[in-house]
Amino acid sequence: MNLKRTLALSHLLTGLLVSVMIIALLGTLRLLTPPIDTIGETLLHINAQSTQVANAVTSVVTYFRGLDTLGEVSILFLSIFGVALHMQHSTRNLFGAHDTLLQIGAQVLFPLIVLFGVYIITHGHLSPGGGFQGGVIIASAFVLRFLAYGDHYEPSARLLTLSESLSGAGLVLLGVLGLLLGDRIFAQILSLGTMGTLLSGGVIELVYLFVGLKVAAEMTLLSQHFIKARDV
Amino acid sequence: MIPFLIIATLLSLLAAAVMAIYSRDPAHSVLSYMGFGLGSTVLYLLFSAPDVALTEAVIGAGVGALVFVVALLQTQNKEQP
Amino acid sequence: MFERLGLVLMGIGALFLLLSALGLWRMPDTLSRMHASTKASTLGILLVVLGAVCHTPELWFKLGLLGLFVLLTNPLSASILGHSSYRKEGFYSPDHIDALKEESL
Amino acid sequence: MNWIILCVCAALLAAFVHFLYTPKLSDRIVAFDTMGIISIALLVLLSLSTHSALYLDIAFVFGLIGFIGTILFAKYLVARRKDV
Repeated sequence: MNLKRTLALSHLLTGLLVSVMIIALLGTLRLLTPPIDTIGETLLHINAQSTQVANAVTSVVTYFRGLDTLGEVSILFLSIFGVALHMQHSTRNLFGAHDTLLQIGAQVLFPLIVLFGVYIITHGHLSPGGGFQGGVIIASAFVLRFLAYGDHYEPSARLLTLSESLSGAGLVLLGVLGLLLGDRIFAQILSLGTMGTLLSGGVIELVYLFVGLKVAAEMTLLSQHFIKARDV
Repeated sequence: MIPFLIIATLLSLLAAAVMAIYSRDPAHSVLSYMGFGLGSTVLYLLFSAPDVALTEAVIGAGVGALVFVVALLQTQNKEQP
Repeated sequence: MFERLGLVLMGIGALFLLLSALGLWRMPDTLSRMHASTKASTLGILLVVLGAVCHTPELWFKLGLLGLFVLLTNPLSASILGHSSYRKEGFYSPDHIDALKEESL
Repeated sequence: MNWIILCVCAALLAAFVHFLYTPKLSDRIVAFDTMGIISIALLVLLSLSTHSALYLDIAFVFGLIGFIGTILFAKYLVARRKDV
């Protein structure tokens, strides 16, 4: 038995042991934890009292931890900035010339995917999803267009940069307004609706709208830079 | 039904991960990794975490695959002139 | 009544999906495998969606949209994959007839 | 209902075993595509059997975005210079 097969066998055994341990942990976790005094229960309790949002993850991400979301978005902006600096001399599309069949498909599918992304963003507080996921869906619609049209399609860089910077400024402005008018950053300064309807989030929906716009523009810029590689 | 599905998904995730490590061609590794992402999406859903599952599905299918494929093209076309 | 019809349709769809996955094992090369898997799985998933609409009619809008999307995207990706697979390695033909070679791709 | 879910799981398992054992890249891409489509059916059936519409959104994502990965790998199959 050679070394590589022995290594593979040992890794397989380790993985099996770890999965058995995970299953055993899942079995015992419910028995070990005290019933009420966990942070999840506390957050669910507070969420049911203070906000009218059906999806509790949304209210944790944008309302209780709004500053963390701001930090994540700025980290994303920094990474896009680095990619743009590194790949700024790129001209040629990596995946060859245009493709007629894919062009027809992209003409039909592009509005549908963008519409689905907008649905995910605006219904972030009712169903799974939110700003980041919807933004990436919109960006993958643009990836489809890049693949279909080759070198003959470029989204307007000014529009992308403008929407990205405007949504970032809007996000910061929303946080500062919460600090000024309310008691803390991203405080609830709008009126709430009834639980389960579309306009029930207040500030949470605005935050997700800005995050979605920003992520969509950034991911589109990132995929454009990646797909037009430097000539190797 | 659900615990059986969870155990089956965990075992197939294990197989996909071993395949992603031990295949010769990096393209096969990337494809196995994408299969791993698909399986872990189903796993997150079975653990009733739909937000995480949605993020994993969206990233793994669209932009993440683009980044991996571009990296493969750049490295492999550069190795053999 | 309607519920039972939905169950029967979903069962037939699941059998078609199983058939498409078994077609991957049986066929000799890539294009034949796509011939087995793509068509059968598209039909199977349309049958599953139709059976689901019959089973719970209040979800008809979402399920109908899902069927429409699968019907739009799945043949597109299969066609692109078939083109590139043909251009890379040709296909298995016992009597050496290649009608695609004369056409310009 | 359980029998239908079991049948779809068997289909997913068959596609997955073919995905693991085939040596060629193009065959593996075909198996990956098939796995994506079968998992859409699995998600629809799970959402019916657990009476929750949460699974349908993920099924939408697989149906609308999942084919972009397949197209990317198909383009990669043509564009790479290495012949394996």
